[in-house]
Amino acid sequence: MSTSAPVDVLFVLFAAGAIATAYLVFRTDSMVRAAYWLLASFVGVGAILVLLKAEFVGLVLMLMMAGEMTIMAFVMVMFMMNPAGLNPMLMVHQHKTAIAAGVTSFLVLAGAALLTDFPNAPATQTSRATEELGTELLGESMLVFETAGAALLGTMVGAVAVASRRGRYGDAEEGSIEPPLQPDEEWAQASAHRTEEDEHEPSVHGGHS
Amino acid sequence: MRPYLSPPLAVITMIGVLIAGSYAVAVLEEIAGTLVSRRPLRLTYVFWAPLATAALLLTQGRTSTERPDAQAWALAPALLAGLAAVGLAVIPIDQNTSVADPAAGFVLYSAAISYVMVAVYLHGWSANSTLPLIGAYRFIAQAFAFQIPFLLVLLAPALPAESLAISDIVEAQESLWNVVRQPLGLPIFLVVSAAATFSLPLDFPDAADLAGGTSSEVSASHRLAWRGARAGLLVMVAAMGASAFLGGWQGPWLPGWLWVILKTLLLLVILIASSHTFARLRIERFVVLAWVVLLPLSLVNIFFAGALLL
Amino acid sequence: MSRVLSRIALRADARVFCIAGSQSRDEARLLRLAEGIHLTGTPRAANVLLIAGELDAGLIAPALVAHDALSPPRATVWWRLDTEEALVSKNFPNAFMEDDLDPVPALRRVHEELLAGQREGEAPLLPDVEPAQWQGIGPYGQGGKGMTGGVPYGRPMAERADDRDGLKLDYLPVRIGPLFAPLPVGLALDVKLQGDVIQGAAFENLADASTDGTSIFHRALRVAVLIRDLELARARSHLEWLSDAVAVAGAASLSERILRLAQQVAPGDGDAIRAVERTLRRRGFFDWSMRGVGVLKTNALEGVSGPVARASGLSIDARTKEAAYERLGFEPLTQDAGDAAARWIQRVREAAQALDLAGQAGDERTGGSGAIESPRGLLTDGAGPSTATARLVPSLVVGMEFGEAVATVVSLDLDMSEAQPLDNHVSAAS
Amino acid sequence: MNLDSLLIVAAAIFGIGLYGALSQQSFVMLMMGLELMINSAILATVAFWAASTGGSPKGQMLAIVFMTVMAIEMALGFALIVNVYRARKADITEKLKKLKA
Repeated sequence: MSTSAPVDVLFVLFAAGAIATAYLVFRTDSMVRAAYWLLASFVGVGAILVLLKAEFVGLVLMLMMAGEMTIMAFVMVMFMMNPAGLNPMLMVHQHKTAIAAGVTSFLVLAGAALLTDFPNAPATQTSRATEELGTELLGESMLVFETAGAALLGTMVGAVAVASRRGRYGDAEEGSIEPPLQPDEEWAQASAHRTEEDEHEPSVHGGHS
Repeated sequence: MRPYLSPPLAVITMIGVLIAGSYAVAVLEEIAGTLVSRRPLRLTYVFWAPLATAALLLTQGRTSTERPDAQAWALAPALLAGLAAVGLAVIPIDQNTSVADPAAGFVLYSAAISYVMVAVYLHGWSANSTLPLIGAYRFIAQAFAFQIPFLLVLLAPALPAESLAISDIVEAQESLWNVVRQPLGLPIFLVVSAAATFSLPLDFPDAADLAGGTSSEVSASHRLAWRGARAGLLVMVAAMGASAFLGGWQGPWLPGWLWVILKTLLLLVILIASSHTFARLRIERFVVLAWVVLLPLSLVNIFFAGALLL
Repeated sequence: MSRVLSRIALRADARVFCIAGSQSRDEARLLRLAEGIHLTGTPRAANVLLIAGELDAGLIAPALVAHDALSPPRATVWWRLDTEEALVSKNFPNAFMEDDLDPVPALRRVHEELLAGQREGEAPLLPDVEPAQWQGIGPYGQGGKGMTGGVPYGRPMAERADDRDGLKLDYLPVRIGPLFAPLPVGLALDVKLQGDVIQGAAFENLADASTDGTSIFHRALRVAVLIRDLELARARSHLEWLSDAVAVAGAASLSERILRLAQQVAPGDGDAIRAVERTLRRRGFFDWSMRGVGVLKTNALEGVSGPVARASGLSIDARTKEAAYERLGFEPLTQDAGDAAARWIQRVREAAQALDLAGQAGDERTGGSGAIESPRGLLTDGAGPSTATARLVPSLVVGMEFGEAVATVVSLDLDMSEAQPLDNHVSAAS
Repeated sequence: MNLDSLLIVAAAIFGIGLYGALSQQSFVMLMMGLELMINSAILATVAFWAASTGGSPKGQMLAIVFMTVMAIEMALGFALIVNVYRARKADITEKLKKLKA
């Protein structure tokens, strides 16, 4: 695979940008900045994909990530203390191990990449990649594509169910308490009854032993 | 593949289009405001006012809020203007001329639209002040509501063209414009365009009940940049509407580029006139409207467009 | 280059941020119609600060902050109106002023002098310092214990509170006002925001209580006045309110048109107002924008009078007790819905009704009986209707989206100088 | 730009992502680490597609599957964060010593 000089220059720029912004994600105190540094890293990778003539995948990656990272920034503001970086913060655990793991994985992967002899069969540099991908998506790989769609739909339903306030039997905070078996029994009674049983169970077993 | 403009010429064209487009938007705004308020129309004033206001904003000094995220704050208007430029770049100027006409032009355009959310959120967030922040929050709800209908309604014109390149979409309208072939398309597109450019009646992040929202704390050249970028965005959606629904460069007698400009201006007039006509919706009404009405309608539109092809 | 820009900028409207004392807001509002100046919603968009009338004591500090937010080079113009006191001149020593100042030419002149370099821009009036010092006591220099807490720069960090989804997310305590353009002058709302939802609210009245108003309604408390004049003033007041409300709803150009109409209406012009109502309805102000916003039930309306009460179905109106109005066949109008749309419609219809009455009234006079129906409600000696109406605000706005809350407060048509200063700090729990 | 350089870039992003996923206490930051790792996987996949498969669209197909995985990871991640926060008022991993409620 050989590329022209301008493409090489652009590649170096985007690659450096993608790596540097990926690093900055974990080096900033502001949640919104962290999310948008990550977005910048994705844009860098997306741009490299466009250079590789995988236009559609690269652009879709960028398109998707704008929404995803904004949600991420938003969720961070919702759930994380200190969203604006008023206080400096470094919230990490097993820091040294993590650094070691990161560096090791980089070395191993890079080494493998350099030492392995991959087949050399570059893609023909035409602008038909998008069209071929479309034919593939709705032709041979339709099953995969549809599975992905179904998986996403299932995930959405599941995610809403998990996140929503109402569980299957009522408010999530009160736990999912099953309804009573008798129609006139109070819910609270049923749950109190069951808790009692749960607590008594071990001692009953203990008595038998 | 169509011949592109040479890179220097393309850059000059884009800058020229953005500046001329923003000026046109400002003049149209001024005219619409004058007509609705029933002030006497003074034409010299109307044509001078945008330039004079721009000059005034440029001569003034900027003020700052307390501890803003200064880099992000300065970046946001530039990002928005850049997005307008990216979106405009994929739209062919003429049958034989375009700044950039990639095979996945539609996807690039959609990506630019979805980054508007990033620019507005950054602009509101980084000012470190209450009203801009509320504006930023509002735009997130707004953006997630309009984006899917926006993508779907723009995808429908790609079906008869069997291509994601904008020039192919225009070419496919040679016999029949999409505004006739897909009668639902243009109305939905205009509504979601007003939302995407956050102009009245859907100007939630920069609304008057927030004293300007995300732009309530910006001053001088920063204010000019933000207003210019918003106007550029308006031009960008109008130009897309002209290409995707009104047949772009196609038309008798006049050269293609003139048709593109005229059709874009027509859509700009419609968008600006409706922004001076309708009352602002409440944001929850808009969100409901987008998910419950616009989304199903745009799906119907796409099925309709697909069925026509079979 | 900059000289060329300045030359071009001379043709621009002077961008003016106007702060009006609570007694001067009617005069200040009219400047929206002036040519050559443009009133901005935020001081950051302006280069000239206009202070209209004498400022209430509570507005001085916010006005100083607004002054420093103007884009430099900046200038201040004080339009004294009839005031003799000198709170403004003490706090804004460099303000341009003269006797019988005509505001528009003065603003133009100051604007042009600033651009030509003939007038020096004013320096900030407040020192540029952090409101509080950084307090670093945590292991990473943060404000409080652990990662969070403390008051890093004089701002309390967000704290957790209940919300409607039961998530107990952080809330942000902020003050909206008293110079926030959409709200009435002097009203400062202390709200707890979660996202754009208001979870708790309190308000403070920073306007000076006015002992005696100068309007025709205050005069009517003591002397008999022409019903023709009184009703015309009522219609004007409603239209001016409508102009403000339409501007907050985003339609600046329509707002200007209504304000101009308010200056032009004459007795008997009821049809012109009914045309306005049709325009507003066609454009969706009632059904799209205001329907269902800020619903007031009758049982919440203790002590409330005027269009706010009548829009919720209470048929109370001091005019029914006057013989002159009885002779004119006056019947109070009411609405049932009690929401912001109903209050909008109520005021527009009352304005039309007032003009009809004014047209028929001839030489009829009021009794001067000591209880007058003012545009905002029942006015008696020393007590205005806004006291009771303002008390509704905190409990009403809790749970609302911010824009909805603003629309609700606007729909109440408060005049804070009328509201009693005594119990001015009412709050609602979150 | 050749396959080796592309894979090295992917490896670097993967390393940073792994570091983030292992070290961060906050759930959301942890997810950012995961996202970075998937990002590098997408880059490597497309690099292989461009250099070693002769341009078969199956390579791009795999990248799209990765994107689906990323979307699923985000959706479920956020749902779990909301749920854990609701139940425990916890937004960092240290507060979850046991998984049973």
